Amino acid sequence: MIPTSFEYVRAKNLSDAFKLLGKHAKVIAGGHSLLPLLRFRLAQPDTLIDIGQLPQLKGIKKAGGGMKIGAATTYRELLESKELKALYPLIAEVTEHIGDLQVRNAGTIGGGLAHADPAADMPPVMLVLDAAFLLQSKAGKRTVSARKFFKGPFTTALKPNELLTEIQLPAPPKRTGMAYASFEQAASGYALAGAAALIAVANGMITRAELAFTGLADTPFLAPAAAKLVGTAGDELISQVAAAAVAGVEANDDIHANPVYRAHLATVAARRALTTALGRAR
Amino acid sequence: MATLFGSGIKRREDPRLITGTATYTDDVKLPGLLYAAVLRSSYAHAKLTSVDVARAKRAPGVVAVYTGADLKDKLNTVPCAWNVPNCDLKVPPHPVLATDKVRYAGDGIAMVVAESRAAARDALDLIDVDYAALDAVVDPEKATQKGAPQLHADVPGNVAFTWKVAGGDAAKAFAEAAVTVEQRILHNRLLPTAMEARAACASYNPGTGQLTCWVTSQNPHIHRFLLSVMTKLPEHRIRVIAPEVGGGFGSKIPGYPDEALVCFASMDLGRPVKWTEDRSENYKVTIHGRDHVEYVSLCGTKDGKITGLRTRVYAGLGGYASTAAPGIPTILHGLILSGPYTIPNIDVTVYGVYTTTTPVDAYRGAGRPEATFLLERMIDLYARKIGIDPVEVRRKNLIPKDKFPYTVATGLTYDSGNYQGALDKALSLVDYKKFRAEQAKARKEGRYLGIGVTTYCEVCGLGPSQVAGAVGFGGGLYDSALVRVYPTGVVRAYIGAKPHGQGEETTFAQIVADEFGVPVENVEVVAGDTETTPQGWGTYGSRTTAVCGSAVKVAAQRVKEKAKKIAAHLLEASEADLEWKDGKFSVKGSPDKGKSFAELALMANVAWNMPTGVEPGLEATAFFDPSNFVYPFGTHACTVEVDPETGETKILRYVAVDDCGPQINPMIVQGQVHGGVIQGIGEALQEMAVYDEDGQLLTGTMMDYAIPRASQMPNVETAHTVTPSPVNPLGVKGVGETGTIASVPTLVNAVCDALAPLGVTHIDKPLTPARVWAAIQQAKGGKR
Amino acid sequence: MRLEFSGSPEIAASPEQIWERLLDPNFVASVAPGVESVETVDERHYRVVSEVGVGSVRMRFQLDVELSEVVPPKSLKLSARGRAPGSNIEVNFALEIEHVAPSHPRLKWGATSEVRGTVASVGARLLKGTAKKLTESFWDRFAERVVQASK
Amino acid sequence: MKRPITLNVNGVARTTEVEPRALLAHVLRDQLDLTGTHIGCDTSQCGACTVHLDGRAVKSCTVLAVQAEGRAITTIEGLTPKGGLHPLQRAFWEKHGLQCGFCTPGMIMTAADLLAHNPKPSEAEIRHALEGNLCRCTGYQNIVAAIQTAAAGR
Repeated sequence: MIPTSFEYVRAKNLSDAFKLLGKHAKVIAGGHSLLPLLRFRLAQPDTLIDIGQLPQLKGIKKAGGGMKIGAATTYRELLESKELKALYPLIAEVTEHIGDLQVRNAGTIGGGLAHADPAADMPPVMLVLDAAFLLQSKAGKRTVSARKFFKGPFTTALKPNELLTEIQLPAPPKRTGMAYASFEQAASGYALAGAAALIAVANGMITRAELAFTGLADTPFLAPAAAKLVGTAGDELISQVAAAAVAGVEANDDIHANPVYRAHLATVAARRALTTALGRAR
Repeated sequence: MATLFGSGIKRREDPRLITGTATYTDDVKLPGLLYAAVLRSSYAHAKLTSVDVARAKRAPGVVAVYTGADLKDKLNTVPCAWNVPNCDLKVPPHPVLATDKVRYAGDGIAMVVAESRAAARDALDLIDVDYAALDAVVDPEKATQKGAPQLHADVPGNVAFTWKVAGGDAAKAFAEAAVTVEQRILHNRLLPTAMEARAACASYNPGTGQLTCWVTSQNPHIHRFLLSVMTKLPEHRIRVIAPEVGGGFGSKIPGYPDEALVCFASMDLGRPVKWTEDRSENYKVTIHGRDHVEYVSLCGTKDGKITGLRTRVYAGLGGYASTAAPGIPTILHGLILSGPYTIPNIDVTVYGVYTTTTPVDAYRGAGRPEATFLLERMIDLYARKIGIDPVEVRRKNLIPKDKFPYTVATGLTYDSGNYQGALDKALSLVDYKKFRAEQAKARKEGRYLGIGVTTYCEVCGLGPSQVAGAVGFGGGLYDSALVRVYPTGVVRAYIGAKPHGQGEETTFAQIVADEFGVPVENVEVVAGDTETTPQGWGTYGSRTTAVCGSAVKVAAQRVKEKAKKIAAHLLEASEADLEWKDGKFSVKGSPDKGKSFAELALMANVAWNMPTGVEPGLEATAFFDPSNFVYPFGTHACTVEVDPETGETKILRYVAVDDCGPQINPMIVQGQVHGGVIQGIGEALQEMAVYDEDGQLLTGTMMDYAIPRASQMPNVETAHTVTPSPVNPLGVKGVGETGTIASVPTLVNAVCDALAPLGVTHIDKPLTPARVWAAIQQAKGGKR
Repeated sequence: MRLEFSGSPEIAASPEQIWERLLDPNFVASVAPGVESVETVDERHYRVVSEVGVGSVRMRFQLDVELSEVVPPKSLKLSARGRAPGSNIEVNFALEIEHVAPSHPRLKWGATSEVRGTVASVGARLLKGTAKKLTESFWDRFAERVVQASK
Repeated sequence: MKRPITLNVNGVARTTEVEPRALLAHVLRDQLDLTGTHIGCDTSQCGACTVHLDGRAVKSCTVLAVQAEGRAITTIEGLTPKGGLHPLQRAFWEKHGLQCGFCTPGMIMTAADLLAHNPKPSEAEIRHALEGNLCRCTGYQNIVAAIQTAAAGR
């Protein structure tokens, strides 16, 4: 319950934070990914750099047809943004189920994404929305697609000297429906298996279909099988696509769900998410 | 004056609790306070080859480090206090810190005492332990098998005891029976999870030789006794204070090593020492509940008359025998296996088994939920086999209401009951017939609805003491109250029991206020401090109101008798001519000539004019020892819908009809039922402590052990019937555990009923979606 | 908590080259994740300090590493017993260099580990994927570096 | 190393020395004697330690005291700055929304956040809002009733 000793620095600005970044320094914003590890001493950094109060990392703003979200924006702030909800209803829907009320008040979207928990709810949403993440360091900045960001359990494309500063959401295609379906582990609330779906429709035909999973494997991932829906009306194909998307995936095994059940749940989640998304697109 | 008995008045406990001003053990602060932390074994079973504390001792802020070797001769081992007779019970030594060997992951190895919580915690990481791993065994049945790892040198086969009870002739009944059903039943291991984990704070005064220990205890007098045994300090030098206690559910009954350790450290260092458990530590070292493997058979006629019940029980005890552990699967389980039914032939064998796991002891219901579950589950299996409605099978076997007191085959004599009344009420509330029709319709639509109906009775209100002695319980089971009236007529009742959420500060005040005709605000109930309260045996086994409440009643009656003597003297009348009306004694026929309770209180305390031979003062102590246990009962019914695609269970309705006799405070009774039912639903649907083969607790935190959340739980519809108990002056029966006892089979039977068309007969609890789905796949003959 | 992993990467080097690297503690340390120091007790016995983890999860283990059943240049067993505050780990590796094609042998490895303490009871959810990734990436890197070093 | 920090707790500036690693919950309890904030778990699940940070419910076991510097902290002791009982406290008392009381301060602090931002929540919304607060005694039913009562009285 008591972390090991560390130094704490509240960054005054980004360059302040960059200076301190390094192997034994950890970044903290809301602290809701890191503090649980610190308390069990499963993480023992020398220095914590608090970026949670930096105004330049906060806020939600329109950009082109899409939006930009500061990495230190809390889940609560996401929920309170009417503009975000209007453009990306899926984000609001999923955020409402992240953690609990208190966690949403303090936890930040960037913190959660950088933590890259393989069963977190937000990564598959980022995958289907084709979000991009702005990574900054002393040396400069680069943009990495969400689809190239999640590398493994708790592992991302972030380098030790980099910070995730902004989430960039492209404009969703016209006539798009989005949905998320998941089955929660009763104790932790993390997804045993969850699926996010995005479907765009024109003239009754699917023009774009995206499907991503969480909780199923060692990292959230985009399922290419969803592409089979493009050019079809969807409906009957959805069950097949859901099954195909899960087939061959090495599903996680733990005390809460064995791989067979987890894969089954993922299939059900995929089918439900695709069906709802299609319904919403129409 | 309106009687307070039966009135749902608000609780007087609450103002301090809702404002954050209540004091729990970890809130206790003393000058010079030191903090303790205990190093826990990471191995489930290993020899300790070395424990090196040198670096820890040198760490900043560290005052002392103790190992098992240091304390071997200074502290006694942790006692087991339920010496169940006639079963060859073997209780090997349980050292306060491991000496040669660890026997579960969590076994204490060393204790650090330091100037701050952080310094104590830091120093744990500086202790180097070398372990020589031994094989672990976590399943109580496997632990008895040949070749299983042996925990204790003098307990061959890890069998701590073999206990039997038999009534009638079960062998004959099974031989002659038309129908037999058999089932292996598992009672999932549970983590009690009182929201307040355990803590202890000890302060020794070398001048007076007096030790004060604040401890999270359901039974401070028992803790005083256990601490005396462990610390070797005489009992009268120990004061135990259980301040506010944040839930117990059985987990705060036993004596634990940590409590003795802080006492020792305080005596050794001459400074107060506090230890507070983390939740993950709580999950590893505070007792667990249940953990039975049972092989059950039930036999009967083709038309639904049960003729025999047999069970062979492997009850896991964990690495050591905890305080009450041997009594739980035996006395509190085996003896109640007739439930509310007239089962003429019963045969029970219980093996108590040591396994390399956390010790198992009393958890809400303790033995009785296990008994009720297996009985109710077996009856549903039996009913399905003979094709008769399970409710009708129950009705056919219930003890008739005109047969009480009724002695069952296992020898218990039930005090009173009207089982049919509660059953009828519950069936009508849940509208059983209508539900069955809906269920039939839903099945045609491919939806899976189910109903479970449990008729239960339990044994609680633990005493009498004579029986306690006969069954080897190492203490009494009476309880006590000292009712003291102050000169101004206000009253305090000092009670031996220790409520920790059950609201007896309020209900007992209601009893006293009624007796004296004073406003309830004028009565205070004091519990939890061995220095001020008379000897009591604690709050567990749904005994506090039935036993300690009765002591309060008797003590108040004694006070009133004395007041009457004084009134007669002051009114110059004979006691026989006095009547008690509207809060005063007056002479019959002259209601204006009377003495109020306040006037009598003043006179008794100033003693200016007392009757000859009557001592000053107005107080009395009563030790109430009941003549029998009490047997509350009822019927619970639950309807569910199961999604066969995912295995998820949705509770549609939950109806609880309970009979705990007359209710002193119906609001509090209802609250007990709500909480009990939800705790049982947790056991039925989602709670389970999981060990791996190596003895590591995989549900080591609340991230993996699923105690019910608000969003997961239904509302409970409550109702009651009232059948007084003849064994105590209040007529009351316990209600703290009924909900947990009844709800587990109700849920499981409802789910199994829902899935009957798919061929599912039994699913081991907890019925997580994963298990339900697997059972459906198996029934379909598919992969799991 | 028991974890079992295995793999069989093909390595473009001779069995002798692979074998030499396998028995070179400094080489092994250079590809293993987070190794901070290696102390040679004797030629079959080493003391290693290693900080392992992924993402934010990191723990420093002190490991006793022992080689046994050494059959050059074919197979060996390696056991590592380690401890970190609150946790213990035991890993048993069996390694075999399998001759598939000349100078393209396959390094068959299997690991069984027993994890105890905080990591098992608190971090089980974090553990399996992490351990698998660490173990597999170690052998992948080993294979890669042997090839580089042999060129 | 310890450093002095000033925390604005229940409207009062309190200065104390803390290590950077000190959890807000520990500092409130051990150093500022505000023991109404309880600790019931070590994984940010139980919510017994819930306090308000700038008016929003957070788990004080998952906030470092140094993170809270410069922000307004409200604990159960400061819920009604002028004394007396908050409508939620009254409703918990009225509806028997507590038994052992250990989870209650956190429960009330979460409910206060809920009602501040959603004055008339449905039963489902209340139960959802309580996801991060565990109670082992009441079965939640009377807690939900208490929050409904407090909402109705607003």
